[in-house]
Amino acid sequence: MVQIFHPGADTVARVVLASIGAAPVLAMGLAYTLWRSPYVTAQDVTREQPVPFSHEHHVGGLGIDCRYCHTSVEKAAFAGIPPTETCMSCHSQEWTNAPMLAPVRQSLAEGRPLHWNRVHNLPAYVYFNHSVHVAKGVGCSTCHGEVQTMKLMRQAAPLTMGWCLDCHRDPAPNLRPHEAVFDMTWKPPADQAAIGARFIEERHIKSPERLSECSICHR
Amino acid sequence: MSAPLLAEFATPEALVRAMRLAQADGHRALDAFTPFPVPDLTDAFAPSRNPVRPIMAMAGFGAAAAMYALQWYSSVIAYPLNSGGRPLHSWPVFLLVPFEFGVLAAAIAGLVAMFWACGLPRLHHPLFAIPQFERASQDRFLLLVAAKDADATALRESLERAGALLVAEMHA
Amino acid sequence: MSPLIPPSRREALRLLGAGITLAAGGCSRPVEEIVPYVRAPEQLLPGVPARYATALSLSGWARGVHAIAVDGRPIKIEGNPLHPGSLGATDLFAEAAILDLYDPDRSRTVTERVNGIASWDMFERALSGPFATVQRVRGRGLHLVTGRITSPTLARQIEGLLRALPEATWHVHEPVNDGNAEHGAELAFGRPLRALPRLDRAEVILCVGADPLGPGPDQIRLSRAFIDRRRDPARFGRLYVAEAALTPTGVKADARRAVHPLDQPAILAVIANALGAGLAPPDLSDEARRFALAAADDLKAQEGRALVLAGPALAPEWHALAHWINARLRAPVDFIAPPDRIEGRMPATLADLAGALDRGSVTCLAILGSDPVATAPADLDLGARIERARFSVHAGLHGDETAGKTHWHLPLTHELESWSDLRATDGTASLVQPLLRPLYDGRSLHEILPLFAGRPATAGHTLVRETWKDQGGADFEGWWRRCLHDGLIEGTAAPILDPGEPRLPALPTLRRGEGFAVELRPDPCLWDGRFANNAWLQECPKPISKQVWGNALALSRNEAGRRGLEAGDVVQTAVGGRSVEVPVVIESGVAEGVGVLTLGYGRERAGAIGNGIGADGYKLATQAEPRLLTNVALTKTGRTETILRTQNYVEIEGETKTLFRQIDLAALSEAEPKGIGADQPSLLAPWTGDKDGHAWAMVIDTDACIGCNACVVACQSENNVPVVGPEEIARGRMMHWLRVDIYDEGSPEAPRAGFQPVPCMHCEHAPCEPVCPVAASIHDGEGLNLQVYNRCVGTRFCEANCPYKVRRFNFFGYADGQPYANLGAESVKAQRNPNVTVRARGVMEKCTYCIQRIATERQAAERDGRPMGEVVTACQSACPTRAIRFGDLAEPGSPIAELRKDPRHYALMEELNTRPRTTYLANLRSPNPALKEDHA
Amino acid sequence: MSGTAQPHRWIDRERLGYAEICAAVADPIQKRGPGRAWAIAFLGALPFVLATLAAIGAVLTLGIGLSGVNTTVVWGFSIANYVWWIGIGNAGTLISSMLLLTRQHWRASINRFAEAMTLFAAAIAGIFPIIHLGRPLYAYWLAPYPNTMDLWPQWRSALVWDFWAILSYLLFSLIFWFTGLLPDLATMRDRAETRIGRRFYGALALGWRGSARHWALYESFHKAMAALAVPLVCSVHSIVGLDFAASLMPGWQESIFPPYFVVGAMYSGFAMVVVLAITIRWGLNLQALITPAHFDAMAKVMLFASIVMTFSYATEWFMGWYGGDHADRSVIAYFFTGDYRWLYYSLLFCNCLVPQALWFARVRLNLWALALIAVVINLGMWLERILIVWNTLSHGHAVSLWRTYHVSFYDVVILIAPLGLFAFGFLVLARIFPIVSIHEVSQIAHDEGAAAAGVPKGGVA
Repeated sequence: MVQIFHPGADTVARVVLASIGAAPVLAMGLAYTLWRSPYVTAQDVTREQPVPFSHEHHVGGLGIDCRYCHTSVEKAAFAGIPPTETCMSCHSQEWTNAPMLAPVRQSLAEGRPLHWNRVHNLPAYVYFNHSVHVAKGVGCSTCHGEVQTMKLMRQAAPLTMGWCLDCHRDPAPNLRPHEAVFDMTWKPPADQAAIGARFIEERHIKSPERLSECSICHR
Repeated sequence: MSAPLLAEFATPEALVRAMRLAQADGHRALDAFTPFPVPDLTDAFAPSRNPVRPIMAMAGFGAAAAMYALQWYSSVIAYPLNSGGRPLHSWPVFLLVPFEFGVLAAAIAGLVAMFWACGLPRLHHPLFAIPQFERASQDRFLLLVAAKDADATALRESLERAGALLVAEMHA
Repeated sequence: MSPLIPPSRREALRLLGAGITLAAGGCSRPVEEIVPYVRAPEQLLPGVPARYATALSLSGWARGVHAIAVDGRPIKIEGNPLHPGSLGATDLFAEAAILDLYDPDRSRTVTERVNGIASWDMFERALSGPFATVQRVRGRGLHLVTGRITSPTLARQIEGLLRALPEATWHVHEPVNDGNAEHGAELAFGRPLRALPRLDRAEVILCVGADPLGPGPDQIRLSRAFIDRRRDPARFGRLYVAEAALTPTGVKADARRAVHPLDQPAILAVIANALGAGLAPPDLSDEARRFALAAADDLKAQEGRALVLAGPALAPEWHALAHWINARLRAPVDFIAPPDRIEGRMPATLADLAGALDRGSVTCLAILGSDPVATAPADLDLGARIERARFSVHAGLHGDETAGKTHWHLPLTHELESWSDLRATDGTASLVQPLLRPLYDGRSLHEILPLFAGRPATAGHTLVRETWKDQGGADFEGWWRRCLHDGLIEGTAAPILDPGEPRLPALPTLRRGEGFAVELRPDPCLWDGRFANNAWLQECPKPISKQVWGNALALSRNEAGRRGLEAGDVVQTAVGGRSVEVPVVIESGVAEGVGVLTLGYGRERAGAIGNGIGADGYKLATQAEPRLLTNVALTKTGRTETILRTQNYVEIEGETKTLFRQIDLAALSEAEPKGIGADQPSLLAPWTGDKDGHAWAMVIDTDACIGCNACVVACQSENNVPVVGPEEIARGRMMHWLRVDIYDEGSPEAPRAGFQPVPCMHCEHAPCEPVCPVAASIHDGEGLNLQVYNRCVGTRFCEANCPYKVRRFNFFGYADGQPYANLGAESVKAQRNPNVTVRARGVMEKCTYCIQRIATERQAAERDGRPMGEVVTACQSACPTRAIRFGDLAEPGSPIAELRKDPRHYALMEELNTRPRTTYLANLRSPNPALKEDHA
Repeated sequence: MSGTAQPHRWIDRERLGYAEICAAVADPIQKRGPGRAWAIAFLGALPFVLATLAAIGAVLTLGIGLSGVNTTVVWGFSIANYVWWIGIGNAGTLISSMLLLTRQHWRASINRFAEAMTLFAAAIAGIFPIIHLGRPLYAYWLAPYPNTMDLWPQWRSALVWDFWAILSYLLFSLIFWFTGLLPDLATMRDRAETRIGRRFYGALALGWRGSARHWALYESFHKAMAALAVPLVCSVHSIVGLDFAASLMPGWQESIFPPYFVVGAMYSGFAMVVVLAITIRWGLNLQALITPAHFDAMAKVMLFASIVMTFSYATEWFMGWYGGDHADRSVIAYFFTGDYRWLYYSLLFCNCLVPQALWFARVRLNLWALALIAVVINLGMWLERILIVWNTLSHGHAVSLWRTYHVSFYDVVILIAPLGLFAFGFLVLARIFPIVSIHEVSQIAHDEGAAAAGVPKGGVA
């Protein structure tokens, strides 16, 4: 009888056996990494837009309040995307001939809406309500990040369910005084824990168990 | 030191007899290769500490405990939810999955332990080079003996007397 | 990702990522667009429902409604509490109107029969010739056909047209009308009067073939009055019903007899004789006579609070007799001038039109908003006769059977797309306002009518305002806005008249039924057939038989047995040389010698949903016998058809009695409330209270339920519940979150039945929850049993383990482009409630207690920092009799907690220890002690 | 030892030498071609394999609506098939482990294919719970794994227990089967005549040398596995029973279900082993290794199981009546008088009546009769499973929604086609791996003193 395999085959066999054992663990790890990655969450992905609207310029530079454009953020689930006439209320006087703004002028002239690419896109079965979050003192920048520094809008947070739950289970670090909700540069003070606990009390914010129930967001 | 001798027998009884004789002469029986387990031989060559069953037990109980802990953690700590008014820590029904998982873990761990203790996989082995070795898995019973002194002739004769059909030298 | 990577590379990476994640879990979504307004409408919050008051018509009569619109799309109809025809509730037709609006089969353009698609301009040019001809002869040869006209503006326009063209003829055709009642009132009082029975004041009521609680334009008003009175045990009274087949009224009856329609007049005669009419003693079976005499005693004893109602199939003389009886009984009936008449104008009939067509004197025929070819009595043969008109045009929502016979077809706007006005049955006028611009190139009747009067086209808005311009005094705009806001015009109810003493009319001789008779009834789901293309209504189970997607000839068990027929056997039903083939269904409580068939089926041009479903009863009707056919021959064809039903008609036997608690009124004082089983021993911890301080619960009063299905369709509309279609129903599948069960503890000959709406029980110890492997069925802190669609993997263990069987599974993608969801037409998607997830294939769904309404109210309360206000579920808001109550058990002194202490209270299957949150009040019955057989 | 070969129950006298045993098992695979019967069977099974794949493809693309399940009877053929197949599988493990532990040496000839049967049956069974889901692609949500939703399985559900039971059982069976096969793979390696054959079996044998040390470790592991297998099998089928028993439905909520399911599994499994044994014995000419005595023993087990099943049914009726609960009584009455009564009577005929013929030795030793009875038992056991699903769901608590199941074409395909898949797997397996355990048969040949002594006749085969 002659040797069927050369000596190196032993190593190959060990590697094969080890990888059979490792494969499920690796697959799970890979899937998890992928699910958390921007490829899936779209976190930090900048979207091209028909008009390169700069929040950096309008918010950071000019200091326009969020609510000037996102008018329904305090009243409705949807924060609101400004109609063309909101843009033109200033741009009928400023930068009236800028080629960059041609689509905006065209939209108003022809009565055709602008088609923006959605940046924050929650699945249809998630019912997020801006007005409640604002009323309870969750500031814009908590979820949307430092919008005043963004040339083009991007999604600052992963917007995964786990990310939502992090705050629903422990809202205290993210609760602000009402006047600071639209402050894009708000930083939690040193005694935020105590302040947050007080806000939870004052604003009748529900218990973590209740806030992490399915029906809070899904119907 | 001469190379160990590999003697081929037709029956396990002949092999055991020859092994006893050789051992009585002071030779060292290194191993035996048979198509099926022979109790005398497995007793003689069994590893002093067989790790398979202790490892299976440890893996089984460990995995079961870990699974129970996972169930408890996930339904009491990580995401407590009211399912039909059942207690969060519904221990009686939490016993089933740990059992299943423990058995699985014991089986996998036992397999790994057995391979490890057997030194498998070992696709390339000097024995495979010896022509008659291929019948050790079929109808022949092989005994590997190291002679006590440099000259193996005495041992060879002793083995042949004991009924060895063929005696060959094994070179590593 | 770094902006340094060039876009193409970025795109490639993104696609790669998308590809991988699609493989991994399909969770990556394509980039969506977000499209804002160019100019934002004032006071419109995106995604927030807004309510507008308007009115919807049924056979011309208005029911005031609130239409709810989100982002400019009407998505739901609710009742208007101020309106006398709605009282805050709806009926199934009003609820389903929203689907009609978005029906993709609606006609979209003007069409010409030969050349197809045309335009309004082309039509106007085509009309100019024939119109000039009739104009020259003062309108001779111009024939208008409409349905019942209650719109003051339309009446004004028609009046104007007839004044301008005095020789023109106006025909009114309403397939389901109360012509016999109108004639009866005229016979009795000598002038046209409309009777409005006051069921809130009448305590002893005898219905002879009448179904006041059944479907119809007045159902809400009548059933609300009836049930509200019965809620007071002292005024419970007694309802006697003699009818050919079981109706909702018959189900509510305390004493009911199945009586052949030809014998029904004899019941009236017995009553009249008991009141001294001195008629020839009618020929009547002993049982029916005993019933009539017992009713007569009861009626006489309650003079002033007793009422007799005659059915629409009875000849006018018998209606007149009923008026005579009611006058003797001093019955609570209000009389008003018929609100659907134009003063001094008596519309012609379809028979007149047929005559004119035969004479060849019809130059220009305009059929506006009516479908006489499908719904006229068959012996008129209008389909063939219309061809004799020189120029004919049809205006309608659909290119229906009539449209197929006329030269031109004009698309009408839906009532939710147009300005108009309508009157309720009591004369109250409402403004009809559009919620959205017409989806297609349609116009309203108001805008079309001027074309036939030689007037310039005018916007409907202007025409309606013109009608009311004298109202409101100085501040017309303020008045107008108030009327629009309220949904009705104050002070327009018709004044109540004193009708005078009725005459005892000359009565026809009573015919005893020799041959087999068939009674034709409006369908409880399709009405006269106008809703045939509405998938919600096609799939709505009929109150008694629970049949869907078709109609059938209802026979009694004995009758079918005698004829060797079984349920599902298709019989040829022939009368006077005409016949239809229709399957037989065996129903409890049908009289011997009669079959009952509902109208509105067998449509040929209703649309993709309604075409070819069921058998067309109009094909049997004649001018002489529009509703009751005699000497009908039934021949077995040998074919069978499956009768499609969503659930069983439950004949109570043994322990099933506990499922439907019934109490005799006399025993009510001894009755004890039954709990939800919380006193039973359990290993599980008791409910420890709700974390949020709310504990939602529902109590359904089975005694108040009239089985009208308004809740079923309301739920469907509110919750995006898809239809499944007849094939799926045949496989035993359905989607309604709420079903109305019928329980009968009587016998097939003498049913004693009751209705029980069954939504999800929201059990505190829900059996569906612990069996779900992925926690898709789970409880929340307010006591709701949740179904998280996006978590559901579809094991269906929850439904297997649900003792109430209230969960519904998407075996296919019912909401997504199935044939009966109109293949996912864009217009149908517009109806969807954006606050409710549209469920995918393979997930379980069920009643959520309208969680979106709870959440909306909770979020509004949270936002405004106030306690939660009242939450009204869709079924509750629709219910005409307020049988469904919903509320918060945790709220101190809440009505819902009080109802749980009502002696009639009970829970379904409380022995299973599920601790349901939906509970019931028992059905009540007050049998006449003189009629022993009515006692259990 | 002298060569007086004694008559032996479990191995035919003609084939007692080790070389003959090896040859009898290995040569049909390595020396002889597949043969006509095999080719015909293979081609016959192929359409069933394709039909199975087509049915799975169809249900994944079109939805579970293809099945006859409806709003009331939400479970159907998939569940019954699942229980049936897992029952078949369980007997395989029971045979090889329980009989090993109780030193029933006759198992040596049948345990290998009983284990293979387990493997295929469990794998086929595992398909059904997945394809019966509304959203099969999300079946992995039953597993605990790290995810961005922070969600976990709902551990109280019998379906999660089931997930773990099937997973454990399938992998356990694979390991058990492979361990037993390992020495035989070495035999195959050493008998292989082609280079590909040597490398193929050589790689799978992982270098097994049959050393005494190997054998010692092998035996300690194999016996430990056998000891674990018995409770595992019982737990797996008990959990299958709990899928029904852990509910609120009349006719399901019965504490007898777990043991009754285990016995039922053994019953149908043994019947399947009998069918396979008869087929393999004939197909591979293994009359020497699978003897009438084997069939006699298995028939007695089936007879015993049949009696236990009959008592289980009777207990079910009695408890339903004695418990006095209306819904329970109503369901029991529905068994006998309801829409499926003829199927129920057939079930009783197949499972309780027909096997009584096995009291007679003549029947036990007549392979045709035995095969027929085994098939009848398998049919009866399938009927039992589908009726457990149908009777309770069709006739539950909600009277207004009582309705029957509508069998669809898809249902018929997924009932029948997997039998072909099973046969296909077996046919392929029988051409690759020894279908009878060479080393164990050799060992009993030796142990029972039946091995022919002296120099064997053939030398190297």
